[in-house]
Amino acid sequence: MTARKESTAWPLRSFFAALWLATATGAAAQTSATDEIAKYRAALQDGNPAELWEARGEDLWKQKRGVRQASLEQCDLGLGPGVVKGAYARLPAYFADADRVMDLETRLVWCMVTLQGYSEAEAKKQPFGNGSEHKSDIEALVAFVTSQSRGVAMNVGLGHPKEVEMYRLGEKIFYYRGGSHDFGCVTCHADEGKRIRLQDLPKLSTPDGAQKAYTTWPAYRVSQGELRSFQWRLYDCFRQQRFPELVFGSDASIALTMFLARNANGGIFDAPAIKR
Amino acid sequence: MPDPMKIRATLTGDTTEVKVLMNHEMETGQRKDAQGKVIPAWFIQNVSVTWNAKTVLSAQWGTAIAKNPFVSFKFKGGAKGDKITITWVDSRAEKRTDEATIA
Amino acid sequence: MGQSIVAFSAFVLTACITTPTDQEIAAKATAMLKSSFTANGQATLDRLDQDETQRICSEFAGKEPPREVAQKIEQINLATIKYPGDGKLLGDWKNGERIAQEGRGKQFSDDPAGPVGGNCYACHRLSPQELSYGTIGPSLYQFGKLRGYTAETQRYAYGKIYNPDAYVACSNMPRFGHNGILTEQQIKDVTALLMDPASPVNR
Amino acid sequence: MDRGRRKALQSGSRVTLLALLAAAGWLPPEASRAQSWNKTAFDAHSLADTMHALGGAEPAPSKDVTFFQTPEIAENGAVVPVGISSAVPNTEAIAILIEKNPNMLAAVFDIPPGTEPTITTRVKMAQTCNIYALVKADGKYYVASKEVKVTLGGCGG
Repeated sequence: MTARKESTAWPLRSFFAALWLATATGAAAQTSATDEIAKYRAALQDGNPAELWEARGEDLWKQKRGVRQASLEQCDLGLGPGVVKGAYARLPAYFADADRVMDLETRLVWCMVTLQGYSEAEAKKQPFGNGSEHKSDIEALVAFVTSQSRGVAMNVGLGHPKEVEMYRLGEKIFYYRGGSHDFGCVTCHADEGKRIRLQDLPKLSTPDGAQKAYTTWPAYRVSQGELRSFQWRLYDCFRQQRFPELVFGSDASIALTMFLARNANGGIFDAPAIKR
Repeated sequence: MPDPMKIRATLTGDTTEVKVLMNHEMETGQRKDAQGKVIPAWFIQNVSVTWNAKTVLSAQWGTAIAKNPFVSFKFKGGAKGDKITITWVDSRAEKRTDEATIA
Repeated sequence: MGQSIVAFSAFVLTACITTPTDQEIAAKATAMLKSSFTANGQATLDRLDQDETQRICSEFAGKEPPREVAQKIEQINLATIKYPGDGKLLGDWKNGERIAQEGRGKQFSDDPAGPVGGNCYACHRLSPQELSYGTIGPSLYQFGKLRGYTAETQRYAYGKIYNPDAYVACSNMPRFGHNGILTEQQIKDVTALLMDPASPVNR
Repeated sequence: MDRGRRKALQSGSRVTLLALLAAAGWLPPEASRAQSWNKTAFDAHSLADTMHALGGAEPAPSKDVTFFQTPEIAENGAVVPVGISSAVPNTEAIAILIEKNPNMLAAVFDIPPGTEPTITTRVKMAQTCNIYALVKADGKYYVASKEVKVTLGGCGG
């Protein structure tokens, strides 16, 4: 479109005034707000920027990095060294080498330390990304690994006593109310069919609600322009609960993840997703 | 160097559909940082898509295109195996070119 | 014979139960929480310390507590409500609307000197103009109009915002006055949003 | 990026810049001819000024310009899907304007012959307002509008 010199100020103004009126009458046939939000979400599915993180994560997984110049291709995510396909659907899980129940993020840190020679502090220094200047390797790796469980049924085991204990601790933490607002996970996630503003709130203590929620994380959050891991999901829930800051990879974060992931068993994993 | 784009080009009948995701902040110049300083605008200004050295789409963008931009469109022509080349140039004169094969 | 079987089963039970009891898990969870958070800005670690209401409500794991427990919680909380010294319960509904929309306040990411809101729309429908409202709490549209613009209803609305656990034990709603989230003036303004006949809530 | 290029950008001379880019060999010659960035149009604050800069005088409201995949309510203004399709013969360009953004013009897509006059992208909206789809065909201008409500979401803060 090239510039043309024509004086159009008045005709334009009256034209757009007319357009306004037309819009106002057309609005009568408006469907309900929730239906429209559903259309908004459907329209976003077509191109999910999470793919950009998946691609970077796959690259990071295969790159030789760290003082040992090793890739993560020998990292054991629970199904044996290097097996990525379906691994996320079985996490968190007890790992004998670490003698600890681990979620994906803590396991990735473990592999970066043991295989690549990073210090734990280095591996954890950017757990969540913040724009192109502060990208998170962990979130990119999470995007890649989780994408390899798409279509796989959640199958988190409670075979080890430490897994059982983590599940029970996670359940207690789920119901723990505190802080300036008396909030706990339970405040928003213990009932069916509720929403906060226009966002539906899943009942996370039941299989149906837990499946819906857990199988759609990680997700590209359009409000932040970032791919967000499940560790971030919990971190930000606690922020909004008015709790202090959740430590990345802390036991409480793994316990809650265990509770939710196990409750989601049987659900078909479908992430990285795209959300508000 | 900016991160690569993710390009999908699919042939259906005689029409090629192109979908592209780009890595870019698309900073509006309206936001402030934690210290209250305005974060300067930084955004993709020009995009061009070529197939067999023919431009099939070119665009000028302002700051209102969403972060990590997405575009999809269709053109007549294309054959499986043909190359689609996409280039963007941003307001810092940084650029990125990526290729994809029509599937 | 019968008795010895009972005794034997009891023995087996005690011998094999190595799994922690519910109380042990609860104590461990509390300790785990304390080691899993760091203080950040205004969100200090004492936010994890529960008062009696929080502790009892957590124990019932999202279920309604028995009537006598509920009554005790309601009594404790009713005693905390401080009504304004000047006896006026209604402020400015326009400010009330702003407070109802404002979601910030008390988070570690919030400026302690910045705005603190009630975020009422997160859970309630109020003014019909706002389409983006939540349903965790009941609709408050036409609150005053439906209940009547009486002094008792004003007093109830003010008290409910100040400390909802005084009326319903273990309410999901924050104790805005008791926990020092909103000021007296802010509670008056939100009360006006609910009770002023000119408020969009009642029109 | 070397100093010469930066200087060219700061001076605001897109012609110089594009010539440089072409000389540097990283823009195909055709692209350097086709590409330019209409600063006046993107800097404009009012609809009339934007239209002037684009040369789009008195566009005719048209039922042949339609929106698709564009919601009536956006859950977040940072990403609003917009699809625009033109059934006007010989559509040469499609532009997206957002009424209440600080700068109204969001994008101009040039549609060469052979490319369908249908574009899907995502825009940012500062607040509830109209999106205008402007189409240039055979040198004439056509327009359609759609109101998109931008909502507040989540826990706030």
